[in-house]
Amino acid sequence: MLGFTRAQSAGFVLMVAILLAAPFVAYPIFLMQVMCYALFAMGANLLMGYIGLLSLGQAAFFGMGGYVGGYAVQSLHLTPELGVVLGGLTGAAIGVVFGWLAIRRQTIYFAMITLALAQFVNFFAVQDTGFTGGENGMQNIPRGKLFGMVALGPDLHLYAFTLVIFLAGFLFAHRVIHSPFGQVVKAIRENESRAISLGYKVDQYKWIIFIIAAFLAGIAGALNALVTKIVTLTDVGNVTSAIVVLMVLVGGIGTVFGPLIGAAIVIAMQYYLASFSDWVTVIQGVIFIACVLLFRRGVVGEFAAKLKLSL
Amino acid sequence: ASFPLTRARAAGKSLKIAVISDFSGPYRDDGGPTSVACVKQAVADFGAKQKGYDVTVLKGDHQNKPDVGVGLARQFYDQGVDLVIDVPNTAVALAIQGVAHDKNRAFIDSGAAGSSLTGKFCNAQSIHWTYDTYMLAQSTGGAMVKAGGKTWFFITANYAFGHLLHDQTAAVVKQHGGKVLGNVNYPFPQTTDFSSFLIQAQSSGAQVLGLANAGADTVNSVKQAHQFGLNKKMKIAGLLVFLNDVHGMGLEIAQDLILTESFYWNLNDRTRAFTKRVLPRTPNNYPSMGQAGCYSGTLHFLKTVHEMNNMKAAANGAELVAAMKKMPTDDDAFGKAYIRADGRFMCDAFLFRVKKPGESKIPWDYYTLLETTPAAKAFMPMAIEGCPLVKA
Amino acid sequence: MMMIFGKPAPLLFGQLLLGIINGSFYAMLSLGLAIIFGLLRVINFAHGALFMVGAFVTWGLLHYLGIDYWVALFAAPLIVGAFGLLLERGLIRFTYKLDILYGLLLTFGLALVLEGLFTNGFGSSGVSYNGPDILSGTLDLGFMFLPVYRGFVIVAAALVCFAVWFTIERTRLGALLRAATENPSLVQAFGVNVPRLVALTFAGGVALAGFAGVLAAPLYSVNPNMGSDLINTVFAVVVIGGMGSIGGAILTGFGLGVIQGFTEVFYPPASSVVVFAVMAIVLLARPAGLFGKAA
Amino acid sequence: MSDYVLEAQGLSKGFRGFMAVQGVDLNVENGSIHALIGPNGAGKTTCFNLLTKFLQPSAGRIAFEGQDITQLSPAGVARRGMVRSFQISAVFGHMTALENVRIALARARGGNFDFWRGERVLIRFNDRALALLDDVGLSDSAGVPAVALSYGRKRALEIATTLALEPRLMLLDEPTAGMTEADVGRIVALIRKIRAGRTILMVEHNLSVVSGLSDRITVLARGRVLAEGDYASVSANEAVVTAYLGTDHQDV
Amino acid sequence: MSDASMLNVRGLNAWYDESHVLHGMDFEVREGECVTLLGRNGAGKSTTLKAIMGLVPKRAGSVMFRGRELIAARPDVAGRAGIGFCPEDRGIFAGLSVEENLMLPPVVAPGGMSVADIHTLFPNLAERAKSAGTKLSGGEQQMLAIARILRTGAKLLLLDEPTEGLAPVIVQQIGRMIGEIKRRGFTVLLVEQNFHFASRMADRHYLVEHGQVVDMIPNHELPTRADSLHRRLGI
Ligand SMILES: Nc1ncnc2c1ncn2[C@@H]1O[C@H](COP(=O)(O)OP(=O)(O)OP(=O)(O)O)[C@@H](O)[C@H]1O
Ligand SMILES: Nc1ncnc2c1ncn2[C@@H]1O[C@H](COP(=O)(O)OP(=O)(O)OP(=O)(O)O)[C@@H](O)[C@H]1O
Ligand SMILES: [Mg+2]
Ligand SMILES: [Mg+2]
Repeated sequence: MLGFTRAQSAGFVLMVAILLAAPFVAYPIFLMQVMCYALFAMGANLLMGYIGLLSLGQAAFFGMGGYVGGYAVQSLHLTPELGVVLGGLTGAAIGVVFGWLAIRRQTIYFAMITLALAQFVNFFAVQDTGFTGGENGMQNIPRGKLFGMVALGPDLHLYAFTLVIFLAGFLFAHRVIHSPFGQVVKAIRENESRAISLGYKVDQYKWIIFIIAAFLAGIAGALNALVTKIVTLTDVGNVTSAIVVLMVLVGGIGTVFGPLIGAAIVIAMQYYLASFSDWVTVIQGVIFIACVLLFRRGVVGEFAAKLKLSL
Repeated sequence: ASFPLTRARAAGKSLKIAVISDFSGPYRDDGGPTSVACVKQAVADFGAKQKGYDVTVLKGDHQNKPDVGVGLARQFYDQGVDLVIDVPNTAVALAIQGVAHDKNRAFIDSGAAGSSLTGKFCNAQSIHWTYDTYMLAQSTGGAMVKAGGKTWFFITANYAFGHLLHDQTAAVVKQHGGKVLGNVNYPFPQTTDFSSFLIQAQSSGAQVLGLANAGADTVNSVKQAHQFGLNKKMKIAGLLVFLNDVHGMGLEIAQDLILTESFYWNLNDRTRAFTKRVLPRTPNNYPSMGQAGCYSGTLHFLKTVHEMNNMKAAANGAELVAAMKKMPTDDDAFGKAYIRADGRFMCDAFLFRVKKPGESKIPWDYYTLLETTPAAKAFMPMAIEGCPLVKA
Repeated sequence: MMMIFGKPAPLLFGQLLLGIINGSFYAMLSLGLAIIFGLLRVINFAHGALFMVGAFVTWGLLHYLGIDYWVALFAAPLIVGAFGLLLERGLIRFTYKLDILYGLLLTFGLALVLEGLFTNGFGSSGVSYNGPDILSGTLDLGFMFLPVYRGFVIVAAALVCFAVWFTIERTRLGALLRAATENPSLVQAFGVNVPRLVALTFAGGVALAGFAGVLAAPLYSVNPNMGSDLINTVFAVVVIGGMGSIGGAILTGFGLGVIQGFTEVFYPPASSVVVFAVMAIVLLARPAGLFGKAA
Repeated sequence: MSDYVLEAQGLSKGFRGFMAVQGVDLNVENGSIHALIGPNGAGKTTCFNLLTKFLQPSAGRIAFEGQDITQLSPAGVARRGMVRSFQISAVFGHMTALENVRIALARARGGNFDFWRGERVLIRFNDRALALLDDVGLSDSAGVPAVALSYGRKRALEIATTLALEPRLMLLDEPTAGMTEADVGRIVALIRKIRAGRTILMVEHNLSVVSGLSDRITVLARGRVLAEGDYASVSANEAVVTAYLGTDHQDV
Repeated sequence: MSDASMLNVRGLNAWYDESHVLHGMDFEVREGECVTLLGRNGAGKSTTLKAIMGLVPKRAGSVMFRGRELIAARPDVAGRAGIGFCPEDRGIFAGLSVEENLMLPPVVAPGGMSVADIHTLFPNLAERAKSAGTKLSGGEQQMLAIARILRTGAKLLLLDEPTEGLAPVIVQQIGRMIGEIKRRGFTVLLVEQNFHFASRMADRHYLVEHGQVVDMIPNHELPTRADSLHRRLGI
């Protein structure tokens, strides 16, 4: 079904079951953040895993999605689902422009252009104290009422809302990969010139993937704004861009479940390492190094390789 | 409903205090381990054991990320933490202040500068200890103009904190009859070289160079001003400088810098006594005002809880903070002071000049007191702060 | 006074000079990065941290051993270079056969570890280091007073950059390096011990960061984050110059310092973002950077 | 409509001051097999890149089936029906032979951006793809990933993929380079088989292939056209012998 | 021609990651000989040369060069021992000038050709000394690739398809050149696709199939062994 392999279907069922049970045993806000970042990472995974482009500027979409989503709910008093949609559209709109500029470049040059473009967004966010709140950020964002009816204040309500969006995003990303479009993207990754010589407008394919990734990042950003009730400069910052790359890698580039697992690990790290206080940076660094030297395929990737499955 | 992580209190009177601070980044020396030491010192000085309290001190590194700070604070509060304290970095502080309100638990910020903490973002659960941008501006700006520094040039970190510091100081300068000759907003972070701005300052002919920045930026600006010989022609006013920054610059370079703190370890017998007690816990770093604020805040919190003598009421952030506001404070670090209705801790502000290398007799003996601005004049009047608590 | 675009001319001359001084740091740091990228295909994110280590080593030599600036000028790069050698043998070499991404990630982790360790060891506000007395004081250039030490920095940086450029572009050792960049296994088949060459090159690139660290110690606040503040700009320099291009890194380093210097006069808030604006424009017009070979 | 499928006039390309191709006129007759030969570095591959717009000419114009295509994108050129193969074998390595051909078929039948549909819509191309694989003798390798195919079979797969687009003009860059003579024979037979109804322009060093297949030959040297004609006339050309064939080419 | 064995390869196995490419190659090259490896695409000829140099990820067996075991040695040790390698793709360095390319390989033993000698043999290279290596035509690049290992004093030259993709006129030149270096006493192990070319150069031919030597034919027996050739190579 849906182009899942049998192992993937089993994984999907397991994932849904765990996510349904999780808020009763774990911390709902933590879980919601994991899902937000997993959405964000799924976009980055499309770029990195399926067209082989490393973006160092994904936070621009995430952060601006958050600001616009937050603004819509806080200042325009729109309902939360509209906020999330607007966040996604904002991400996509910026993605249209950035993608148009960046997509013609490869490898490290692509990475650097995305970094540079994200720097402008960052610059804007620091400047504009009216809209973004500068370095104070946007504070106390209300969660509002879903469709104007169901209050999302209680964590479990928001959790259900987040879960639905996450699953929709998950299936959407999966469908993109396993569509005729996805086949072409795979071909482009394998041999770009050949794809061109067959008459494929390679740049447009890359552009669309880029926009989809930006769209997912925007959704994730807006959702995250509702979950944490704040949007700040960290959300548009380079560190966030680096973190999403880390999530994809830790989870496993080009795997279906990698982004979720990667997000869970990295967010858990931020939460639980905090109590190591002085050693946070050192431990994070060691984890990066260990990832590269020991778990190159990421957790899901290594696991799948052990079991000889595609996950 | 989610796990009702209600506090499973033992029959005894147990209290939990969490220090959320920067332990690994640029503000580590202004908060971090030394703040934890100060909190623990307060617990000891209060005599928690003797009075039958079981006090646990926890710590968490917010890594200067508001969302991490929010996550930490939420978790701490859900684990039954009664007080979150310190939190340098205004963005993180604001975010945690929101959480404190949602969870109805007490929050004392000692490390952050933004005066908006007791302004439009104030709430019934939060207190802002130690200092804020307005107070720095009043003390440094006002006192310097009075001492003859009439014309100013600012170098401002281009973000909200820098702007606030600049705007408030510039206003004070003008109010006292001084003049602002120029200002540059430099990109923050990512600026390490200030020479260009220093040259611009020099060619403006101003008498005072106001540095509306903090941390490494201030150290860099002062160090480089020294190289260009600016300190020979202008007075340099660091609008937010901590003792640790001066230590990092060295007296050779920092000498004659003018700055404001609300605590200095070598100010009087009481501060010296406090410092002597706390130093064994923090061997390489003398406490500066933010850290002393953690001591003072914790002590006052403990005293209030004791005074209330009702653990259930004390667990209610709004009630507890209201009680803290009612009771005047008194401790070795800040002497006698009080907390205003908007949550502002009212202490005196001291204007210091950094000693020349020859004047410094003992380790960390860095400041000479120039002026004292009484609390009532140092802090922004409640009427103009826009705190909803006050209007109500 | 003569005015140019509404600014006094002497001020602009001064800025030009200051821009060049800043540029010399960019040039030295990006030179090391370019060499390491050129031969190892490793994007060394730890470069800024190693620059910081260089400054701390300089301070440590004085503070613990009483070794003064002039000795440190040679000793510190050697110490940092030796440290680089250990890093290369112990960690970096395992990433050579992998996608470029992994080297970037590993060195990023390394930077975090180094910064974390130094923050724990020395605190975040840094340590104080004063330059040698002979170089204190200022020179009157007519249009500005130039601190003597800054003059020294320009000269030292220019000499080092030239020496490195010459070694790589004009000597046999350089030819070996360039050849090994393109096809290491063939060069090795010719009888050259390429792994050793690679390790030494990494050490050399890192030593350049260490050298920049020594030069920076009297100028900037010596603190654990001093490198990470610079590193983004330095990466931009390398990319604008063309990844791996030695001359490109040097010229762009100085050039960008100057551009930034002028931005600091005309619109200071943009002086950090101007670097990225230049980078975006250059990459859109010339995909491989100003001096890079088309991919 | 003229007899020429492809007409290029004054084609030039310089790389940093070095002229790789200089004022080349090339007319390819409809339905013919046209060979482009010349010493190494003569500019043959560069010509291909110019014609298919992988490189933008510094000067000159190109017309395909009477229409100017000088400003078209490479993908646009391919969409018009002029498709190339590469000197270095170009297949999609981690896709099966069948998938390789299907990708081309999907493009020929509309090419799509529908990322919301399932992969299964591609199954309808299977029959045609298998037929094409059969044509080039690869029917037994349909499910094999392209990387695992031998060199000669990769080239055959490339040709099948190209054929899937039903090109009216095929440009083959050294289709037999680096092949054993047995494989060369197979490719020559394949080219003979597919020439029906289309035009082929190829670059080739193997003289027996050139002489056996081509109707017309253009010889390039140092970026310029040195001679043009059928094999007999070209191989008798003094200039061609010195620049390319050499005196004892008969026994090579 | 002496009978001393220069290179003796026994049971050579080689792998690329998971794929096992050489399955026990056995052959020998004597001093002053020119020996070819013939075989279809993918038979493992190039891999054999790379395995001798130590340029494959994994190998096993025995590679004796002038009495010295090289199977565990790094590529640079093989190079220093006196084996000159000219790879399939020629390996001209784009970032180096022709002269720098020529002077790049370190001299490993006395008895190599002098630069002057090389320039007489390849006048083109002298003319274009200052231009970038890859600005040369394919044929010139091939000459440069061979010339630069003649300088080093290496006694055994491994040449991988020196005529591939070259114009006939250049192939003839390369042929004359190999003849010349044979006369000068170099030993050559040649991998060739072009059978006619090989038959004019070599003393002996090894036929390679699926990573193994399946036959050895002395050059003078070629006419009588045409059946084997046909069966193995389709010639
Ligand atoms: N992108 C490029 N940049 C610079 N020079 C180039 C470029 N592409 C080709 N050249 C040069 O242009 C000339 C012609 O190259 P081209 O590849 O067209 O030759 P060719 O005729 O196909 O040769 P061969 O038979 O060896 O494949 C060569 O000298 C080559 O070095
Ligand atoms: N780098 C590599 N990684 C994996 N497999 C390889 C690699 N290089 C060669 N092979 C495989 O090893 C086998 C032998 O290749 P090799 O290049 O030695 O053949 P060859 O006899 O030289 O053929 P040709 O005549 O085409 O040059 C082939 O199946 C090839 O696909
Ligand atoms: Mg070609
Ligand atoms: Mg081969």
